[in-house]
Amino acid sequence: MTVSPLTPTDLARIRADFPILARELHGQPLAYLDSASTSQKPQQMLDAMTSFYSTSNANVHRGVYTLGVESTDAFEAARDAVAALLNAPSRREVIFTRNTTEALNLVAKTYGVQNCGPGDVIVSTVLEHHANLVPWQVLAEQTGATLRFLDIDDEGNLQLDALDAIAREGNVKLVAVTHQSNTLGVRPPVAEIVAWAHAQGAVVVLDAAQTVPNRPVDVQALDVDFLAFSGHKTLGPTGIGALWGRESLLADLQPFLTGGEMIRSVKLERTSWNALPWKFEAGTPAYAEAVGLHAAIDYLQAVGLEAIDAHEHAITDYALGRLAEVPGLRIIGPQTAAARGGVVSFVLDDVHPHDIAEILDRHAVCVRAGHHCTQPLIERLGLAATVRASFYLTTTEAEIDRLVAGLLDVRRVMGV
Amino acid sequence: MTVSPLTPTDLARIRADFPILARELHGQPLAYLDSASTSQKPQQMLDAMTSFYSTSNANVHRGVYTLGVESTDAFEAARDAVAALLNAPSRREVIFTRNTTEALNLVAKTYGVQNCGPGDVIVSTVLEHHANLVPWQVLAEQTGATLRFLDIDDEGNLQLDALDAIAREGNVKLVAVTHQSNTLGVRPPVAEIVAWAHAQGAVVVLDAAQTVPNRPVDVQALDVDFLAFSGHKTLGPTGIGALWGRESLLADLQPFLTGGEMIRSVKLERTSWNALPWKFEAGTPAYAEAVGLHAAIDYLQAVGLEAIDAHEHAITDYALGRLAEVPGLRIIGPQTAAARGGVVSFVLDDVHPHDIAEILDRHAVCVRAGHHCTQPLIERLGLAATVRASFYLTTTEAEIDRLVAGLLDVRRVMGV
Amino acid sequence: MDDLYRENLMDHYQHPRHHGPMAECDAEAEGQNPLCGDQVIVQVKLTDGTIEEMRFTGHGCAISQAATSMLTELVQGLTVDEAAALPSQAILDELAIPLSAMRVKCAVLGLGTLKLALHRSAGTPLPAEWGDTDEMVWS
Amino acid sequence: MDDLYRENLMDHYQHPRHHGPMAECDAEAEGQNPLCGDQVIVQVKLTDGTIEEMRFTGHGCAISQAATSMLTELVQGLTVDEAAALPSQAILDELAIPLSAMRVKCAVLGLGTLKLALHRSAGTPLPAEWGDTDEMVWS
Ligand SMILES: Cc1ncc(COP(=O)(O)O)c(C=O)c1O
Ligand SMILES: Cc1ncc(COP(=O)(O)O)c(C=O)c1O
Repeated sequence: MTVSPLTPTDLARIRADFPILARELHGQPLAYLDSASTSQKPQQMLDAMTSFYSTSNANVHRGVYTLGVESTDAFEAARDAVAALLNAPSRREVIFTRNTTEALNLVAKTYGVQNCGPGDVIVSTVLEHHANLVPWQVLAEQTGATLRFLDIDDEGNLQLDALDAIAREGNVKLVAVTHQSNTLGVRPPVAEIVAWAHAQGAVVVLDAAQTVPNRPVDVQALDVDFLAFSGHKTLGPTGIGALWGRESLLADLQPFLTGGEMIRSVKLERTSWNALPWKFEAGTPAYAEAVGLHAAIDYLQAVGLEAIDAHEHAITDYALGRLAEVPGLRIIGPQTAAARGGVVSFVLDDVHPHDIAEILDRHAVCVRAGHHCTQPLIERLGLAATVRASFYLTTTEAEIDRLVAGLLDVRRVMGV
Repeated sequence: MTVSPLTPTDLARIRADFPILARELHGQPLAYLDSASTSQKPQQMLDAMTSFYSTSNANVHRGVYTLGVESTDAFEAARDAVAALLNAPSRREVIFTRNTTEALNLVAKTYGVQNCGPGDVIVSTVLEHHANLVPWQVLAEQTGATLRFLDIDDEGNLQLDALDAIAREGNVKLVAVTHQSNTLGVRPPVAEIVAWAHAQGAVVVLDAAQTVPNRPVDVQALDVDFLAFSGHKTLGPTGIGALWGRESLLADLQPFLTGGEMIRSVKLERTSWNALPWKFEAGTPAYAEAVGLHAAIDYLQAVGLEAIDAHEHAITDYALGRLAEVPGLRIIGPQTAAARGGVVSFVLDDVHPHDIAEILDRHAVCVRAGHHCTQPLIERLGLAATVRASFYLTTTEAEIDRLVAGLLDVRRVMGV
Repeated sequence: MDDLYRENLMDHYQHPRHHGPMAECDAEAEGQNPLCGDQVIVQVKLTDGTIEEMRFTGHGCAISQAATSMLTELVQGLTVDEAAALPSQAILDELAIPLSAMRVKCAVLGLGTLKLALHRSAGTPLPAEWGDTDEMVWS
Repeated sequence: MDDLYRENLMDHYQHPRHHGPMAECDAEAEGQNPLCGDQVIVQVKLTDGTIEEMRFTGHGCAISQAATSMLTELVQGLTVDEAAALPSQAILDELAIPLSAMRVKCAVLGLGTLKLALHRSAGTPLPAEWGDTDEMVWS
């Protein structure tokens, strides 16, 4: 069953919910093409947080009084919403973190440190965001485990043929891979990786920062062991993200950070830990942000994640076609919309990406330039930086047209 | 120079800024007496966040485009505001965290792990919140260092006479102490502790979660080495707090969490770290919450932290007097307002504190009951739990009167 | 206030039934609610698979102590299987006051502890739904 | 657009002055702006404490490369002390376009690298205010 993408009427209705889209820059309306970096926020999400603060705010898990009960209920309902979004078998498997980065560090500093040692192998890939790469470098250094990176071909497709050689180097304990590259939009073959990893007795950590926002993500169907995402890329507020982990794995782990909330009983000599998921949530959590994330999830589900996925696919297809019209422009990564999400990196002759982004900004077109927190990938591709345009449920063809017009002006200004 | 407390006109004006105070419960207006747990929020703070999201939201430190620059400027301006609030010598010393708990864990897991070992001694106290106690238990266990706790007298005053015996047990490396007990309101003699610790060559970690919200806190005057506080107790949003640390100490430390933002250069083989303070901020920070915290700090400074301190002092004095009228009520901790902040713990005959809090809730009076995340302190005092009322810049004498009336009703309902 | 702490509840709190230890018993367990600091120790005397008497000791809030007192009357004469299958709602109905999620834990502390004692003495595993009560401490 | 990338700037970017390595030099340093990936290598020939020529190589955005090119003309004939005291504003004035804080780093990359080279060859420590440019990488 294919879901139809958003209609122009849907798009207009959705866009009206995002107050920032009313902003003008240099006399032109904003064309925000940097959703892979962070999403903009619908009014419904902002209202949910403000109204929570204005009526029910109290610290969670603590007060016997009405406000404390309401606040705790709202916070735990947000956990249920995340569990449902990811089709998690249990709400106990959902741990709130600040962002994807903290979620991945949590895995490295609990599961990783408690399970890896010399003779063990950790596998990551050259595609990864620094958040899914540096924590494994640190883990390997701390534990004496070997760290290996899967390579890509020149279009960014992950090469799995090195896996068997890697398995001969030691006990593969953990495989960390992205669900979608934030720089190229390419989607690695996660099912194959999971099958291979599980055959080795390794766990799979999936960085889903780029996919939870825009398509249905089902941890049971994916059969991964840990999964991380960020609220701020998912129409939610900054300051909140989540780690999902299999209960059977989480249950055995020692905690991450310690303090209030995550304890069962504290004595000067000895402390025991709370049950899941609270064992991994030390101190006052970002509970108002959880309420905001809940509203964001409700918003996404009301629009429909299949429809958002279809829209991103259609708009990416349109963008690839239009960008091909710009002389000297080279798309980095997969050349067709089929193999990728709504993220397009490119270079334009030898114009520096920062100059491109700055000139586009004068057209009120917001794109990113740089290494996108994927320095090893950029280096592997023989580049210093790219320009990246990324799309979401608010992106229109008219915005793509303005990107293209802006790029033609870049050529003029830079004299190429 | 004594500052006069807030006038009734000031109070009325301030209270009008807090939308939640308009809420009624069981037909009565809210008497929120749980500010030590979390503060309520002024409209100005809520508006600052909503307006930021609605006009300038973009990921920080990344975009070349206007929104990205505005967002980064707003985030870094919040850091300047925190640095100024604490009179920090440099903005590079201010690290944003989720809360006090994460800030203290950061110190334990960087400075602590990198500087403590067998033969070393870590000192904490029986007064501490779990957030300033459990991380040191874990640190001692991980490093083989010895952990010692300073005791209190029966009023909660910290006893320093054990210090010299502790110094004979090994090299004292770190002393972690609260600036004010969240359960008793008592303020330990920080200056004496700092002088002693520095004479031992130890650093002092100050848990200022209960003082940054309500009085001027100056890290240079205090001469401590690390200081932590939470935004949510300081009129700010949840999801943000800060660690201040001396630059000379922070500069030498290995990072805490790793990923984007905190790196200078990432290669598959080797990664180098960013400059302070970003070295300690991995991933997308809670930048909108930083904007909220900035507005909260502006609000506090407009009212005046000396005036808030004076108000808390006056209202605590009034509360101690009125509570003395309730038969069977026993104040735990210092008996006079002089020796404490705006936090009052008590018990009432042998009525269970949870029953008291629940009955008070029917009067729309919000107080906490339990161990207040200080189990060792509650046990040291020979108690199972207390009721705690805590005050802030919105607290009025009328609210204290309602607390007292509610307590008399507790006596009636419970038949004591 | 009176809808909160009804007369019946206060009567059980102030005059707990079947309170105080039993010299010899057939089943025994202890339960704690760390949030409130509530504690109950439950002891049961069985005759031919039937509860002859349940007694308890402990301390805590009015809800936890009154609910456990009510429970001692409720289960008298039930078979072990009947008692082990008793739903939480049974005890909430006895209390007959509105309770927040947080106070429900106080209310069912005695029942959970009784079930633990019965299952332990029968050697049967605790039913799966008790996995959700893991904010409580059983021993 | 034209207030952003003025003719003079584009001219320096497309036709950088004093560009390309120097066989022998008296002072040398490399600077990088990791955010943009800009890089400049600065070499200086001195005569009697005066800058005879500054040359540079490197790559990066138009701002960083044009600003460094302009700098080579600006410092010619200055004494080492004068060049070492040159304020950032001097180079911003040359560029004569509005710059965000992020792009100011691109603009002053060449100047910072020149100062480093001069201080290093003179054996004097870098002035304190350069402590604030620690998002850059100097070598
Ligand atoms: C003295 C003290 N320290 C630490 C904390 C922990 O603060 P947070 O939960 O915001 O990390 C608190 C607040 O509960 C406190 O009162
Ligand atoms: C694929 C991927 N992983 C991880 C991250 C890090 O997310 P955050 O900065 O929210 O921790 C990002 C976002 O930049 C990303 O795109």
